[in-house]
Amino acid sequence: MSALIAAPVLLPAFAATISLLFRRRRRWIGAGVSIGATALLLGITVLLMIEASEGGVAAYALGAWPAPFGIVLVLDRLAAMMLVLTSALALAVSVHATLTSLDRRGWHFHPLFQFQLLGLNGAFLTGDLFNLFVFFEVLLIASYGLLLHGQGARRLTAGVQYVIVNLVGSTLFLIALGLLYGVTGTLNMADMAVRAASLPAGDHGLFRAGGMLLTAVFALKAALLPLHLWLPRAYAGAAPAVAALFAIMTKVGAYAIIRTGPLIFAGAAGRYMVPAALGTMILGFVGFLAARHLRSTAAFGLIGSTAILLTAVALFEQSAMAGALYYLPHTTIAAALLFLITDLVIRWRGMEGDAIVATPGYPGRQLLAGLFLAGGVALAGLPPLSGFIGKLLILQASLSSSWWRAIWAVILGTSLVAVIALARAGSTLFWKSDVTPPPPARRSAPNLAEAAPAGFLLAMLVLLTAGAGPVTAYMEAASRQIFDVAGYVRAVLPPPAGAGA
Amino acid sequence: MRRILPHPGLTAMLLLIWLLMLNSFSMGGLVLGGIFAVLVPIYTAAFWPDRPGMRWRLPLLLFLLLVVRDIIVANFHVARLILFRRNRDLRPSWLAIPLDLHSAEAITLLAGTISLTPGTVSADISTDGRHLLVHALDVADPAAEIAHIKARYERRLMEIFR
Amino acid sequence: MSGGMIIADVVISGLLLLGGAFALIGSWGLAKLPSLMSRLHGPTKATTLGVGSCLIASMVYFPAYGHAWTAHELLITLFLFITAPISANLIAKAYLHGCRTEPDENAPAAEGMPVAPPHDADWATFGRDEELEEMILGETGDASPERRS
Amino acid sequence: MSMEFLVATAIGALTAGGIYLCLRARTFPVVLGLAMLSYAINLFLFAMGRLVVGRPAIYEKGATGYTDPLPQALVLTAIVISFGMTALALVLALRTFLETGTDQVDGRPDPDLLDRENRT
Amino acid sequence: MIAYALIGAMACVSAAMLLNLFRLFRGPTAADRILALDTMVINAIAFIILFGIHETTTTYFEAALLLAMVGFVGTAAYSKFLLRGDVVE
Amino acid sequence: MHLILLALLPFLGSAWLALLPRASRGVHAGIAVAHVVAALGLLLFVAPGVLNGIADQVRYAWVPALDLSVTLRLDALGLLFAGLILGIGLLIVVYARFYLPAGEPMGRFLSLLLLFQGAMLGIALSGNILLLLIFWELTSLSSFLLIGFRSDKAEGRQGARMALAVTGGGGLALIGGLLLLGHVAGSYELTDVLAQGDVVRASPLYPAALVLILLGCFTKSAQFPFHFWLPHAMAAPTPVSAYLHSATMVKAGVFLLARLWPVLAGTDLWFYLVATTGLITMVVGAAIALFRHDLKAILAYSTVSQLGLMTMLFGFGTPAAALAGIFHLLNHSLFKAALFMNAGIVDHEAGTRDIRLLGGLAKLMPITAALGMIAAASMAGLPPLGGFLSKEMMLEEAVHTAWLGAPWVVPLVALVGAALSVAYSLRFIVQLYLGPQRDAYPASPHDPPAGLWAPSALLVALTIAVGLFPALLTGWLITPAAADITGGTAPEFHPALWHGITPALMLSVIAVAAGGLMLWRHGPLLRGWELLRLPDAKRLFEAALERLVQWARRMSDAVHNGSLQRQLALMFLLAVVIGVEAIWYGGYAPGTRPLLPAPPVAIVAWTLLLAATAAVALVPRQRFVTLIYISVIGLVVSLAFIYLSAPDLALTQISVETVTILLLLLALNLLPKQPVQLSSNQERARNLLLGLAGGTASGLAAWAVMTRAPNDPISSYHWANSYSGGGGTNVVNVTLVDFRAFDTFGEITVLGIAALTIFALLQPAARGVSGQRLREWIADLPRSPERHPMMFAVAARLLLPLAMMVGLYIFLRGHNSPGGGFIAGLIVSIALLMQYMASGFEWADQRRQIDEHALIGFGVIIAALTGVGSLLFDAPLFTSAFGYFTLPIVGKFELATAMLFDIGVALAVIGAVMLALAELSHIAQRAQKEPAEDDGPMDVDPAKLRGLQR
Ligand code: NA
Ligand code: NA
Repeated sequence: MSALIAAPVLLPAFAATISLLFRRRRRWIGAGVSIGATALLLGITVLLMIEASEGGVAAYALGAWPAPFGIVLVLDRLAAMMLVLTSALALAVSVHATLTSLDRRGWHFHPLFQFQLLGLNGAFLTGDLFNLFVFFEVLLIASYGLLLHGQGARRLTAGVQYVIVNLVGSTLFLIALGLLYGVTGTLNMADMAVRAASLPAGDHGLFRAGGMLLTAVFALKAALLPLHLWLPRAYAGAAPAVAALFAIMTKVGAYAIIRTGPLIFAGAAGRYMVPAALGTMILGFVGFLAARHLRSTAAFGLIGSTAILLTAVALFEQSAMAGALYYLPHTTIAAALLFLITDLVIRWRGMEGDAIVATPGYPGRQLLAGLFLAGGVALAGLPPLSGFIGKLLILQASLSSSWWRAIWAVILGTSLVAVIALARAGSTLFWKSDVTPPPPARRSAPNLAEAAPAGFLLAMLVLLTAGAGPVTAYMEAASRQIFDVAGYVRAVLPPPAGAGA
Repeated sequence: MRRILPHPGLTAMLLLIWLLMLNSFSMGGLVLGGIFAVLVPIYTAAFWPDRPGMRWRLPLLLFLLLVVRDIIVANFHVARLILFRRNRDLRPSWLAIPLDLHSAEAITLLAGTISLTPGTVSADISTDGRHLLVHALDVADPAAEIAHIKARYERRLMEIFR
Repeated sequence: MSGGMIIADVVISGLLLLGGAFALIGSWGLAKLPSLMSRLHGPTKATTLGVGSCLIASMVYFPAYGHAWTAHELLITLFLFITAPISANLIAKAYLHGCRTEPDENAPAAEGMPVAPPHDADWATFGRDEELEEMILGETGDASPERRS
Repeated sequence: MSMEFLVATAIGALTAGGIYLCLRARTFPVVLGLAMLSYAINLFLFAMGRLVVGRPAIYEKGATGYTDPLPQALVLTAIVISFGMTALALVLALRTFLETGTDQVDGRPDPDLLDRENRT
Repeated sequence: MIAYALIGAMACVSAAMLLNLFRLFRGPTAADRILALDTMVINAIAFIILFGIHETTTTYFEAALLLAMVGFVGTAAYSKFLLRGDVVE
Repeated sequence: MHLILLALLPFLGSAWLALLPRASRGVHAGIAVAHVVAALGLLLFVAPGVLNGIADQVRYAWVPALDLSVTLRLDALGLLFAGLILGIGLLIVVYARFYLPAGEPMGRFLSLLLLFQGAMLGIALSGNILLLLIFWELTSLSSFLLIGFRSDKAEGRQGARMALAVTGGGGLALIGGLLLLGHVAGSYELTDVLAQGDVVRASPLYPAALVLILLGCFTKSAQFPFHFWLPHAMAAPTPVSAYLHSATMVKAGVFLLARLWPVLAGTDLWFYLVATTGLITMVVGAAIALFRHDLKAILAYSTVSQLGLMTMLFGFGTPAAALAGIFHLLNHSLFKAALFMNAGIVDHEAGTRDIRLLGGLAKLMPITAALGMIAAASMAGLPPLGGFLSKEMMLEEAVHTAWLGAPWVVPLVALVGAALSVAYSLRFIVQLYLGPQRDAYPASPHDPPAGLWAPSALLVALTIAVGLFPALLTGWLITPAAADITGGTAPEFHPALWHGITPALMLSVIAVAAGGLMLWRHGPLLRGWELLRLPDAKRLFEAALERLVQWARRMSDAVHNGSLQRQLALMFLLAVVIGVEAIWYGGYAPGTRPLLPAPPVAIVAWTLLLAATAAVALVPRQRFVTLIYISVIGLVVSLAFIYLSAPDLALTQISVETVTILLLLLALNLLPKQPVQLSSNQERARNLLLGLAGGTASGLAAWAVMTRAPNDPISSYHWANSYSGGGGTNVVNVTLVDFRAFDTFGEITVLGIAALTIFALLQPAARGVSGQRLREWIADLPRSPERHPMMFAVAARLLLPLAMMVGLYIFLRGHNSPGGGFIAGLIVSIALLMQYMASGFEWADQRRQIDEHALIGFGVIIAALTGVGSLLFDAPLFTSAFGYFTLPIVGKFELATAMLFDIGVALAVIGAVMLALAELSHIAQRAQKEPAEDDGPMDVDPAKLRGLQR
């Protein structure tokens, strides 16, 4: 494995610091560095994905300290997919933020943005649990900054809750880590998997407590009932473009569950996660229907659709996981798309912003209506976009589970709610024309180029749909890798002869 | 010279401190300590704009020895007060000590000395900088105590600070 | 055990006990004495002779027992000697300020409040601040200064 | 009583106090609660290396015993991170108070704020 | 002999800290509490030195040094807060 | 290949139209016509092969994991359906060209229409049931857009939403049903599924699959009780109603019943569900139709009724009935599309669709009237029209069908339905075209241009022709289509106007008579009907939706009420529950590690800690005092670290503690010092309980681990390799800067980001509401006038260089002894902060000579570059190197790249801490009122006061 594996972490670090150091110079330096670096990142991560899809699990020992003693970076199909997804989403969001001048509405947007990527990518790459904690903290603290970007009372109030809840989450993370280290004596995931298998019986309870608590922390990030309460206000409070980037944040939680569940904890949390995910789905789509603003719609949609993903993950079974992996990029992009659309609505619609009430017509409405239709269709998992395929995969795979009736009922039922809600919101926002009050003085026509990043996301959804064959094949292989504990351990830990010192 | 060694006395003190911290004498330590002892005051000079005008001579050393002796003696005295004197028998008192010293550093040193020797604490300075407010735990004659302090400490400090 | 060692032991033990004793006496004073200004005298013992004795004990102990002589104790002493008077000074100021602004909370001690220095000056903590005077003496009720205890 | 008992109960007490404060309705005590929780966590994480008295993790040839250095390194990282986080949370709490006039976080209206607004 | 002296000294320092705790809770003024804390820090320094002698190591002295420096900053900050409300102004 | 092109053509046309929104109406219509004609031509081209029994099929794998492939398959049934879609579609496009008023965006309309057409065609062509699902939902979506095409009208939006909710919802059920079906059948390829009828019907999943599929079909085909959406879909422009809601989309449900007939039909469950539903729908729809006054509503409910009829026929489960069903499907498409166009013309020309305002139009618009009356006659089932034939066949089947053992039920109900349909059809004829002419119409009715009536004329002609020569004209298509439905040989198809006097004919005659009677007594019947006060489906639906939304809002608001306490309480509770669960299921054995005795001094420290903790928790409203207690906790924790062999931790804890207290004090200055109590006793009791539970859990967990022997921790490697491999004896530090340097890199990044965020937060605080509050801020503590006490200022000056020296020392020795970059950075920061405290913000800030942003940036970059630098030496990232060097005079010394890394750490720490605190104190400055101009480093400077220049 070449050092390129660390590029997704180091490149944003350099980009962040450069745009920080040049903050007083011309604005385009910061934005240019940030966008350029993100584009470069996308290229690099695609290369990594190609590498991952050709070989097996690849490990890179930082500092030449062998695993499990040093920190290893591990690249497999899952990690590579997350990296590509993150950088693609980030590219869209950074361009959007720059086009709409969001980056000028506060300090340090681009450095924070790059630091956020640093944290995300680090979390996806690391093979060490404590290192995962550190990168969680990086991505969280950067997200605090991004969430608060632009400020205002609502954002600040939402931010307080988001920050504090996550701080408590970090606290629980550390307790879990401590327990796991205390019992197994290691922090390396592969090593822990090995040691977990040979733990004395009297330690099982403590190990389980650590594992469950860790999973709960991940579930907090993934916004799983009852730990999802933070999300609606936080995401609806953030600048919509930032919330679009945050669509990946819930997936970090999901990723961590996917990574550690099968590898270390034998999917022990599944029995609780399935009902929790189903409950989340219900609450998410109820909120989706109840939303009074488009940004809340998007936030609840994110919760609901992430819950679908988590349902499939919680089955901890190979084909369901493959379905979940396919659904993961879909739900991320779809939710992000909805947030970007929200931003455009706020920008173009004028006074009413994104409130779901009738307003006079405004320029650009047709384009937004089309985008919204696509985004809504995607998020609700209707054909022909990828969400439908993802849902089918998940429904099909869940048939072998004893939960299938409940899963089907909830997924299909919430889809109906989503359809109703989208029809309601869409027809109010884009169809209903309220001519009282009279239309305000003619505004300058919106800059349609601002919709380009949303279009890029939509194109990704189309690509995901059209290329569903190869994509699902990749995801199936990724799922096999996830459940191949022995293969992962072999790749990460040096052969026994060289181990131990 | 002033730019390189804004506070030569300080530089010497820092070098000494460095060697004390290293806890061993080596040329390497001396060189490195020397570099630091020069660099640090250059950076901190901005925060200490004036030289205190202090003479690093014998009087200073004698003064310090005197203070140490007084600290020890006074400690026992105050210990007796605390242990064996009932609270209501104590004669606490405020002393306003007129100052002849006029540099902030000197007055601070005086005040510090007063505080370090048990039984008296420097509490405040007057707005015109001419009086030091001292609290004494147990004094029979405030005027005598003021005279004692002025004679014993301030006079010596007047010699040290030009 | 050589004679030198015995002497060292005695010295060290004595210093240790002395240090401990002064720390205790200082804190006893802190607990026992009637007003803050009196109590301030207590900890000075702990700072100076209490910690000082322990430090000297340590400086004797390590070389006496064949370890390298260390000078960190001197540094600690230096820092304590620089900072302790300032701490006391600031605490006294805070106390004086409190006595001035909330006399009812800080029952007047035996020594009472210090008289102002001559020459139309006042103590720095009190200054001559009309705004403050008004706030303390005016007591119109709406200012309702925050209570501290 | 053993050191283990003291440390365990201390962790428990700090956690209990931290949780209790975190559940209060204003930001400042919540931040204090977080600070207390982070003491608890630091001790907890540290304790996971088991307790050893007077054997710091300074390498010496032929040392008879040593304490587990890894949890200490982890705690160091955790201390730094929780410091940064606490600072941020605190500033955010202050900033929100300045912006909204309330430091209440229980989702109910702030009696202080209402009172103030009624008066003006 | 040193061992017994150490025990005695530590006992004294411990008792001193309990007395500090008393003053800390008793107050009555905020300045009293600051003073109690400040004294507690001094006693902690003494304890660290005693512990160093007990363990025959100088490893912990930096902690005492730092405590001496930093304890002062804390006391100053608390007092400054009482005096001005604003610690840095 | 043809099929691919065929399936794509409508979509291509749709895309073209969408891309050319500004072209003229003629061009739009031309594009649409061209594509539909091309598709129709293609269909005709492949038709002979299909009819000869060679089903055309292409298959492209799309999602193999799902068994979802693009399989297109054309058999006779598909051909029939596709022919209807394209044929009627072509007529509709032409009709729409003339129908739509000039202001309407023709391009968008036709684009949507073709999109819909593509989706429908997809349903007909799908050879994979999952693919069919996609097209199915696409029809719902595109029809939603078409119904809501006139988005400015409330009925349009509501109708569209209702249609989408019902058909979309049904589609979701269908997803479930078809997935189950494919799962049971073992394949999602239609051919395979159709071959598995016995397996499917025997499966325990059959009932579930059937019910779900039927839900899909019934909603789409507006079967009772889902019939209510269809009439409201009539808000769409008439071409849409004619196309979607009579001829094509609503037939998709019936089509799917036919398509899956071989797999699903033939069971009692099928019969009772499908036939009964059809039967009820037929009667209910017809009854409502009879009493409506809007022409389109009448037609819509008649459609409901007719769809019920078809459903019933497929529900009978016999091949003959299926044949009748498919035949009626064809007939209905012909006359109903014609009728809708007809109604559209009337609306267009007479200006209203209210039948009560119309009548006597036959003289005014004879062509329209003739066409309308013939089509309506076919709908009534009058000979010699197509409608008569298929209704006759229906009655024939009904007569032979028993329901729950009763032979009379089905014929009787069918008769009622037939009579009702005669009645409403005759009403259309009589009350619209016949009768006396009115004095005034909303507009002046006359026959429209040929473009509008020609399409319906063609359909009417077909209706007549089918009636006259049924076998000749339709046999070639109906017979193989029926064979495709039944999955075997087709039943004989011998439709004729005269079969002799059969029970069906008798029923038919009775129906006509009864229908006539009902029309004659329509007035009284209408009054009776109105007395029934049947609920209005739309209002009910809208009200239900509104209630649903309100309920959702109440629930969502109640759950997500913005209480931080609720969230945190849940988290803590969950953590405790997890602990209990884990021990319960995982098992626990007490540890055997020997315990360390606790000396009295430790017990004293423990007492301090517990007391301070309790004090912090129990007197939190005296915020300042609370902070002092917190300091006690920090002090004891530091002592514990020292006692328990963690000097590095102690150093860090001590220094972090101080900075934290400074931060807290700075913030507290602007916050309430002693706020009003908010929580009730009950809440506090809950919190206390939760706190105790959490404390117990964490304490027990710590105890459990501490008392058991370590499990060969990896740190033994660190211990062994620290000096030899990392070049340092302080294993903790080597771990931080070498073994786990990547962690530390992340850690300083966190700190840097925290500072940047604090900066970003506080920078704008002087503006807006918050700036206002700051300016209006009044010190809530009585303040001493002295800002910078002299002694403090002097001491701080002296301490600064000393502390920096100590910081440098702590930094350098960190690799081998307790210390390191982080602690050193904090010491330097604290020393600098002391200047701020002593001499004031302005004064110190001018002198600090550092740019914190740059420090943070350089810190992170140095750390990262140190990590990357090792690549130059062909070593993995973050590989450290160290060596011992000897220089003259200086002597031997060690250099390690890890120290460079540590410099990065120290810089980042100084930058972050200074930035955060300076910014926070800066904020407070804005709340001050005193001018800060002549602000010296000390208030009382005796030398200055005495006029001695310093
Ligand atoms: Na004194
Ligand atoms: Na290394």
